[in-house]
Amino acid sequence: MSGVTLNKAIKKYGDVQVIHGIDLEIDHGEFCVFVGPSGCGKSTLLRMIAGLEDTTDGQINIGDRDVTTMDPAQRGVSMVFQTYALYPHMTVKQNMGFGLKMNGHPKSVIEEKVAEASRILKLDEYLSRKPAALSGGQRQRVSIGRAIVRGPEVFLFDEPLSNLDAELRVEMRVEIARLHREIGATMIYVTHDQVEAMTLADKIVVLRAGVVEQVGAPMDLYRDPDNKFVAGFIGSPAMNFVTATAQKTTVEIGATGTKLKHKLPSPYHGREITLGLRPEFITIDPKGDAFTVEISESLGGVSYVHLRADNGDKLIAEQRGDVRSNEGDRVGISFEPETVMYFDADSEARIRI
Amino acid sequence: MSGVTLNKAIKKYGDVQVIHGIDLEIDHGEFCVFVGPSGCGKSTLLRMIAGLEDTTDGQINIGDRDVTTMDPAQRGVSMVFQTYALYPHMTVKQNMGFGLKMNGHPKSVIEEKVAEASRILKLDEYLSRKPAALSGGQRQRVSIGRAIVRGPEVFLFDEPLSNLDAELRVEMRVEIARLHREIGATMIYVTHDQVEAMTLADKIVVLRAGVVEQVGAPMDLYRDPDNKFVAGFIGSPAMNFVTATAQKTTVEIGATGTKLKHKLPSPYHGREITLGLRPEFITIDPKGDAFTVEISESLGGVSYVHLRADNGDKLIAEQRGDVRSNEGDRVGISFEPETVMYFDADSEARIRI
Amino acid sequence: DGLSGDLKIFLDTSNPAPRETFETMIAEFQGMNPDLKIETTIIDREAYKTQIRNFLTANAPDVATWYAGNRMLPYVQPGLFEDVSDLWEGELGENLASTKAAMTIDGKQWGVPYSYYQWGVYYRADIYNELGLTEPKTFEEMKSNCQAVLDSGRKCYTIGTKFLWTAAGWFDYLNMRTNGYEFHMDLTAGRVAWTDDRVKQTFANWRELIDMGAFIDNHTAYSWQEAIPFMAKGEAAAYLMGNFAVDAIKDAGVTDDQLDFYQFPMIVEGVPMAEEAPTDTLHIPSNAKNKANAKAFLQYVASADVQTEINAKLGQLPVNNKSSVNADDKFVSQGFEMLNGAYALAQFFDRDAPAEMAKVGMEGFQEFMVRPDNLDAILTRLDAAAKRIYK
Amino acid sequence: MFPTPVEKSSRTWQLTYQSLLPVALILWLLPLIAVALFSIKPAGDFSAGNYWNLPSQFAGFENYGRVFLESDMPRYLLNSVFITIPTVIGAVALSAMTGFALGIYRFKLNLAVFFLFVAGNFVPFQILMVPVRDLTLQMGLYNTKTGLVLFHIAFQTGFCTLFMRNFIRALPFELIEAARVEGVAEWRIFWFVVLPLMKPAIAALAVLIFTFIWNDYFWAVVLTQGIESQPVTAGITSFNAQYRAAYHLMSAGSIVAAIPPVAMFFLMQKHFIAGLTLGAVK
Amino acid sequence: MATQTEQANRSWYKRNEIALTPWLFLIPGILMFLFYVILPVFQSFYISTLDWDGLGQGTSVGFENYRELWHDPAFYTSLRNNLIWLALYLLAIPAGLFIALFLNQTVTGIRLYKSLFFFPFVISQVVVGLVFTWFYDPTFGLLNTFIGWFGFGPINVLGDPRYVTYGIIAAGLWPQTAYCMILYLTGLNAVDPEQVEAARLDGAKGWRMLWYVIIPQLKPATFIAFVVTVIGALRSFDLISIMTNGGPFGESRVLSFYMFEVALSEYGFRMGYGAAIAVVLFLIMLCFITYFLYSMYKEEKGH
Ligand SMILES: Nc1ncnc2c1ncn2[C@@H]1O[C@H](COP(=O)(O)OP(=O)(O)OP(=O)(O)O)[C@@H](O)[C@H]1O
Ligand SMILES: Nc1ncnc2c1ncn2[C@@H]1O[C@H](COP(=O)(O)OP(=O)(O)OP(=O)(O)O)[C@@H](O)[C@H]1O
Ligand SMILES: [Mg+2]
Ligand SMILES: [Mg+2]
Repeated sequence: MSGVTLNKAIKKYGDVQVIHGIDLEIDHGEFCVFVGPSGCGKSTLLRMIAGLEDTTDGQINIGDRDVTTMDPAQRGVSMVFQTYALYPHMTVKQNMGFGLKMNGHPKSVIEEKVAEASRILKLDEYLSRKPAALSGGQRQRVSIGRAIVRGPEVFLFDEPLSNLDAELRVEMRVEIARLHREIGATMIYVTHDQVEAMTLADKIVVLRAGVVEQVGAPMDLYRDPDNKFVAGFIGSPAMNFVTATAQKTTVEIGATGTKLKHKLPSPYHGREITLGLRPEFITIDPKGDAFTVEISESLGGVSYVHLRADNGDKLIAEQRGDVRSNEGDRVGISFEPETVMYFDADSEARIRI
Repeated sequence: MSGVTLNKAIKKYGDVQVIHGIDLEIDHGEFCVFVGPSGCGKSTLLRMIAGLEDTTDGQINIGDRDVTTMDPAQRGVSMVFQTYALYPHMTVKQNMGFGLKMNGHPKSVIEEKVAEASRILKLDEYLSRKPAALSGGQRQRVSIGRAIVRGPEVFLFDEPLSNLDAELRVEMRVEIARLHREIGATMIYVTHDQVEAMTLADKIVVLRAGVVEQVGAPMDLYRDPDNKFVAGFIGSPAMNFVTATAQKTTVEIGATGTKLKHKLPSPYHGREITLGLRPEFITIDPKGDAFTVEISESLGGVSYVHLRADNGDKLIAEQRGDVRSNEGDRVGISFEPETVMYFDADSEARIRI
Repeated sequence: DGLSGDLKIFLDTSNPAPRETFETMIAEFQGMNPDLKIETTIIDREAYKTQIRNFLTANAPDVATWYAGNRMLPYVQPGLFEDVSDLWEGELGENLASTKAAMTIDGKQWGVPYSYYQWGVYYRADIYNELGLTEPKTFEEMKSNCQAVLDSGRKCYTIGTKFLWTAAGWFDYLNMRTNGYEFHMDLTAGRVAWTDDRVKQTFANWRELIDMGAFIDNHTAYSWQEAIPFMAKGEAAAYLMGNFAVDAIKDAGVTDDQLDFYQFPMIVEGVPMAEEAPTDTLHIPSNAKNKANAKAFLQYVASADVQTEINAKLGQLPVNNKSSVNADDKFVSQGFEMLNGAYALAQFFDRDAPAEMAKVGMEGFQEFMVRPDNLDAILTRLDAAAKRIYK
Repeated sequence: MFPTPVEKSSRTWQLTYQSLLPVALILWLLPLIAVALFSIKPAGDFSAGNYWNLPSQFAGFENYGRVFLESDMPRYLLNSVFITIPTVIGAVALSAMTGFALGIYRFKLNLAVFFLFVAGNFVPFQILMVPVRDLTLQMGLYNTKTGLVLFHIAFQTGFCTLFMRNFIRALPFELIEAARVEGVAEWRIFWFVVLPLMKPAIAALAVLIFTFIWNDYFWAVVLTQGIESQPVTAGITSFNAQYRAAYHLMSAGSIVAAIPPVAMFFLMQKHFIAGLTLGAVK
Repeated sequence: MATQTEQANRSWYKRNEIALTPWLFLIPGILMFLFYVILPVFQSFYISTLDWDGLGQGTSVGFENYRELWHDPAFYTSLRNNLIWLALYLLAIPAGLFIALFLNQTVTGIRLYKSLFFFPFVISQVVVGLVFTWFYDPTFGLLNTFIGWFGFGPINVLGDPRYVTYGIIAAGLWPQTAYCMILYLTGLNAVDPEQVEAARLDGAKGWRMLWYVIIPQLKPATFIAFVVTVIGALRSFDLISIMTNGGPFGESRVLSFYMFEVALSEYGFRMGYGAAIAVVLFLIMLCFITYFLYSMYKEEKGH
C-alpha cells in the first residue's frame, strides 16, 4: 500500500511562504494530477514529495512511512522531469541502469530490469544510443524508463510533455495512460495543460497560490466546481461569468434582464452575485438583441462568438456548424437554466441551489 | 493602393531551391495568412517580401512599385518577429521611435507617433521601461508598436504569438484582429497555428515545400479543400481519412461496409480512394459494432473518442455533452453523407462530385 | 687521494669566453678530484646580480662568484658570506696582497679574487691612422682627436647605456681625472655632497664631449654588446670599456691590428692617475654545505698556475703575484703595465658605492648623457638619495 | 567590415576584401615574420648590415641546431613542461571541485566564497610577490619547480573556479536532482555525472592555463633562478644575454620558446577560444 | 517505530551530506587560495610598515615607507606611467572591435585568418617584448627603416623618455588587441540576427547600425574586454622588464615594475618599500575589483 498523504505540508523560502499547509490524500494506484496557474506551487509540492525540497513544516507519508525528512533516494519515488534530465554522456541503457548501478545492484539484475522497462516503452532498438541521437519523444520515454527501472512505489511527473510538439504530446499522453494501467503504481503528475489533466487524471488537485482549491475527479470538477476559480480553470474555452442579482425566488441576469427561477439562499437576496455559464451551453438567438457580436472566430466545425452586453459583460458562445454571426449583429442568447452556476461575488465560493 | 503581388518568385540557397516560383496577389487592406508545415518556406517567403532575403528570380511588387531589389527600409513594410527582436538596451519609447530617428524625422514627430501607437496598444505606462522588464505579451505589443509607428503600407508578422502562453495568445490574437480593423493596412501573417489562421485571415495561403497548395478564405478552405493535404491541414482535430472503394453509383467504406450513394467520375470506378470525414460530423452509434473504442478523452464539454475499425482504419469522433464511451466498447458511427469528401488515393487531389 | 662529496658552484661568467674558461678549469679540478661531484650552474651576469641574495639565503651553493669592494657589504653584513681569513694566512695571502684591502671588511677576508682587469679606451687604430691621429695624453688632445673623428663622419665613442653601468665608467674616469682618486672615493662613500661644485666640474667636462656629439646616438637602447657593431662597422672610433670587451670586439670582426688601447688621458694636471680595475672574486656562502671542498676549490683557483692559465684565456689579469701575465696579448700586457704604474685602483662605481646609490647614480648619468640640461635636477636628486642611503 | 555578409555586397568589394585580408595579416604579423626571417639568416648577414633583405643563405638548421644542441634551451623547455603540466592538472582538479561545490550547492557563504576567488583572481599579483617569495623561501621551495607549481596552482584556482563554477551553473540542475532521486551519493554525482559533462570545460581550461603558465615570466623570475628550475621564458632572457647581438640565434631561441603555446593553440583552437570567452564572459 | 531506527542508523555524515559535501570539495581549493593569495595580500599590508631587507627580522617603521613614497619622484613617474598605460591600453578594445568586424565574414579560409590574427596573444610577452625591441631598434629596426622611406627618423623609441612608455604600450597593445578581437568575434557570433534585420527594416545602416544596434549587443564582450584590459594594464611587467628594464633612467617604470625593482632587483631588497608600492597598486586595482564584483553581483541577483 503506497498512497501518499500530506498533512499540513508547508514550504517557505526564507520569509516567503509558497505552500500554505496542504492536506491531501492520494490513494495507492491512483493517477493524481496537480493543476493550477503558473507559480501556484505545483512543482514545489511535487518536489517536496520527492524530497528535493525540504518540507518546512507538516508531514509527508508514503505508504505508512513518514518520509518528511528522508533522503530522496529512500522514499521509493521516481521522478520524470520536464527537461528529461538524461545524462548526455551515457547511452540509453546506462541512463536507465545508472541508479541501480550506483546502489550496488548486480549486473544481471540491472540488465534484466532495463530490458523489462525498454520492452514496456518500446525502446529496445535505441539502447546503445546516446540521448543526443534521440527525438524528443524518445528521450521522454527513456526518462520514464529510468523511472520505471527502479520499481518505485510512486511516480512523480513534472510537466513531462510540455517540451514536446502538439502531435507527440498527444501520443505520449496516451502512452502514459497505458503505462499507468499496466504498472498500476501511484502517479502524481503536474501539468498546466487542460487536456492532459482531464484525460489522464483519476483525481485532479487544483492549486492556487499554495492552497488547494478543490480535489476531485475530472468530470466532477467540470460539473460541480466549488468556486469560481475552479469553474473558470477547468473547461475550455473558460466558463463565462456575468453579473446577476438574486431575488427571493429568481435570479435576474444583468445583461439581459432575464429572470431565472432559481431560489438562492436568503442571505443573497437582493445582492449582486456572479453567474457562470459555459460557452458550450449557450445557443445564439438571432432574434434577440441583448448583445452585440464583437467578433466571431470560426474554426471550421465550431465558431466562438464573442458577445458584449450593453452593461459591459462579455460572453463567449460556442456555435456548432457553420452558422456564422457577423460582427456588429445584435443577438440574444438562450440556455438551459440548469446549466447555470452561481458564485458569491466577493468570496467567489459556489452558491449551490 | 498597396497590395502585394508576387510574380514567379523564386528563392534558392546555393543549389537548393526552397521557393518554387510563387504567384500571389494580396489586395490592399487584406489580412493574408501563410500556413504550412515546418520548413515549407513560409518565413522565407515573408522575408523575401520584407527584403531581408534576396529574391533569386521573379518579381515582387508592393502597390505599383517593383521592390524586388530594393532595400528593406525603402519598401514601406514593417515586420514583427517571433522573438520580438526588441533592442534590449533601449526603452520601449526608444525602441518604437528608433526607425523614425534613423530616417531623420524630427523629435516632435517621433514623440507624437510613438504616443499614438502606445495609445493604440495600451503601452503608455511602460514607455520608459526596458524590454527586460516587460512580460512576453507586452514585449510583443511593443514590437507591434514599433511596426505601427513607421506607418508602413504592409505589415509582416512571422509567428508573432508562438512564444506566448495559451491565454496570452488568445488575447493578442484578438488584439491583432482589432488592430487590422483599426488601421486597415495590408497584413501578411505567418503561423502554424490553426486557430490563428482560421480566425484572423481574410485569405489563407497554404504552402507545402515551397509551392502554394491552395489560396482562399478560411471557411472556403475548410469546406472545399482542393486536396487531401489542405483538407488535413485545416480543421482541428484533423479530418479523418479512411479507405473506400468507388463503385459506379456508390462508394463503399472499407471499415464499415456502408455504401454511400455518391457517383464518382468514371475513371475511379472500381478503384480504391480516400474518404475524408471531419470528427465533428461523426455521431457515435452505440448500437453499431464496426469500431472498437480505443480511448475516450473527455474535456468537459466535448469528448474525443478514438475508434479503430477491424481493417485498421482509425477515426476520431467528437462527442458533445457528457455521454462517455468506455474503452473496449464496440460502437458504430453515423454521419450525413454530404459531409464526406473524396480524394484520389495517389495524387491526393480532391475528387469533386 | 683527492676530495670527495659534493661541490656546487654558481658562476656569473655567462659570456662565451669566460664561460668556456671556467668550464675547462673546473674540468681540470674534477680531474684532480675524481670522487668529487661537481655541479656547475652558470647564470646570466645581469640576472645573477638580482639572484644572488635569493640563493645565498635559500639554496646556497658552495662557491659563488661576486665582486670585491663595497659590493660585498650587503652580504657580509647579514652574514651570508663565510669568513675565509684562514685562506689568506700564509703564502697565498702574500701572493694576493694587492687585493687584500678590497677583500677585507671588519678586518676579515670574505673571499678570494680570481681575476681583475683594466679599463681603458679601445680604439680603431686603422681609423686613427687614416686620420693621422695619435693616442691622446690629455683631455685637450682627446677632444681634438674627437673633433677630427667627427669631421670624418664618425662618432668618437660607442657606448650602450641600457644597463646603465657603462655610463658609470665614463663618470669614474672623468671624476678621478678631474678631482682625483680620494675625492672619488669620498663621493662614493657618501662623504661629499653630489651638489658639490667639484662634482659639477666633472659633469662640465663630460658635457663638453656630449655637446660635441662624441657619443653615438640612441645609446640608451643598447646593451654594451649591442654597441660593439658601431665600432666594428667603423661608425664609431673608440670604446671606453673593461678589457673583457676585447673578445667581443674581435668576435664582431675587428682584427687584432685594427684594435688598440690607450689609457684614459689626463684632465687636470697634477691629479695622480688612478685606474679602474674591478676585481672578480669567489666566495663561500655561509649556508654552503661543503665548505671544506669549497675552500679547497678557492685555494686551487687562487693558486699561481691556475691564475695564469685562466687569465690568459679570459684575457684578464691574474691577481696572484706569482702568476705570469700573458705577454702575447698586447692588451693584457699593456694593461698590466698601466695598472702597475697606477696611483690607485678603483673597483668601479657600482662596487664602490652602495647598491642603491649606484642604481640612482647610474640612472642619473644616463639621464645626463641624454639631457645634459637636467644636471641640476639630477644632482639634487642624487643628493637627496645619498642623504637617505648613507644615513 | 560589418555584419553585412560580403557575399551580399558588390563584386568589387568582395574582391577588395579578399585581397585586403592577406595584406592586413602580413602587416599585423610583420614583427613576427621579421623574427622568423632573422632566425634563418646566417650570422654574416647581420654584420654585413643585411637585416631586411632575404637571407644570403638558409642557415635555419645551423641556427636552430645551435639553440638545441649548444645552449641550455632544451633544459629550459623541459623545465617549462614540468612546471606547466602539473600546474594544469592541479589547477583543473582543484577548480573542478570548487566549481562543483559553488555551482551546485546552495549555502549561505556560497556567493561570498565565490567572490573571494574572483577577487583574488583580479588582484595585481605584485602585491603577493614579497610574501609569496618569503613563504616559498621558508618552505625551502625557493628555486624549485615545486614551489612555482604550488603557487601557480593556488593562484590559477581563482580564475579556474570562476570558469568552472559558471560552466557548472549552466548545466541543467535536473541532472543532479535526477541522480539524487536515484540515490547517488554526492561525491559520486560529482564523479559520474558532473565530471563527464565538464569535459569541454576541462579541455578549454587546460589549454588556457597551459598558455598562461607557459608564458609566465614574472613568477618565474621571482621564485626561481638558474637552469635547474627556470622555465623557458626566463631561460630565453639568459639565452639572449649569452648571445646578445647575435640576432639570428636570439630569434631562433625566441621562436623555439614560442612554439609550444602556439602549437597548443592551433591544435586545440576550439577549446582555447571557448575557454577565453566562456570563462570570462559568463 | 520502523522509521525511528531508520533515522538513527543513518550516519551523521549521511544526514548532513548535502550541507557537508560542498565544504569537503572546497577545502583544498580554499586552503591553497587562502594560503597563497588572500593571506599574502594582508601580509603585504603588514610588510609595507617594515624596514626589511628580506633577511632576518624587519624593523617596524610605521608609515615611513609611505611617507617616503610621497616624496619619491620615481613613484610619481611610475604612477603617471600606470595611468598612461590604463588609458592607452583601453585602445585595445576599439582596435579589437575593428579587427573583429573586419574579420567577421564567411569567406573561405577565414578561420585560418582569424587564428593567425590571434597569434600575438598566445606568444609569451617575453618574446613579444624582444620582437618589438628589434622592431624599434634605431639603427636597423623595421619601424625606422619604414619611416626612413619617408625621410623621417630615426626615432629611438625605447631610448627616449618621451616615447618609451608609448612604445612599450604599443607593443602591449598588439597581443591585447588580438585578445579583444577574439572576444568580439565570439560576441558577434551571438548577435541576434533578427535584431539586425529589425534594424535594417528600421533603416539603420553602416555606422549607425554599428553604434545603435551592434555595439550595445556586444556589451558583455566589451565588459570582459574591459576587465582583462584593465587587469593587463595594471599588471604590466614583462614587457617593461624585457624591453627597457625600466629605462631610460627609470622613465618607463610602472608601479609593478618599480616595486619589483625596489624589492628584488640587483640594487633593491627593500621589501617594505616594495610592499608599500604594491599596496598602492592594489588600492588602485581595488576600485576596479569593486566595480567588477558589483557588476557580477548584480548579474547573479538577476538570475
Ligand atoms: N528557490 C526558490 N526561492 C524562492 N522562491 C521560489 C523558489 N522556487 C520557487 N519559488 C516560488 O515558489 C512559487 C511556486 O513555484 P513553483 O515552481 O512550484 O510553481 P509552479 O506551479 O510549478 O509554476 P509553473 O507552472 O510555472 O512551473 C513561485 O512563486 C516561485 O516564485
Ligand atoms: N540560410 C539558409 N540556407 C539554406 N537553407 C535555408 C536557409 N534558410 C532556410 N533554409 C531552408 O529553406 C526552407 C524553408 O525555410 P523556412 O524558414 O522558410 O521555413 P518555415 O516554413 O518558416 O518553417 P517554420 O515553420 O519551421 O518556421 C527550409 O527547408 C530550410 O531548411
Ligand atoms: Mg513548475
Ligand atoms: Mg519560420
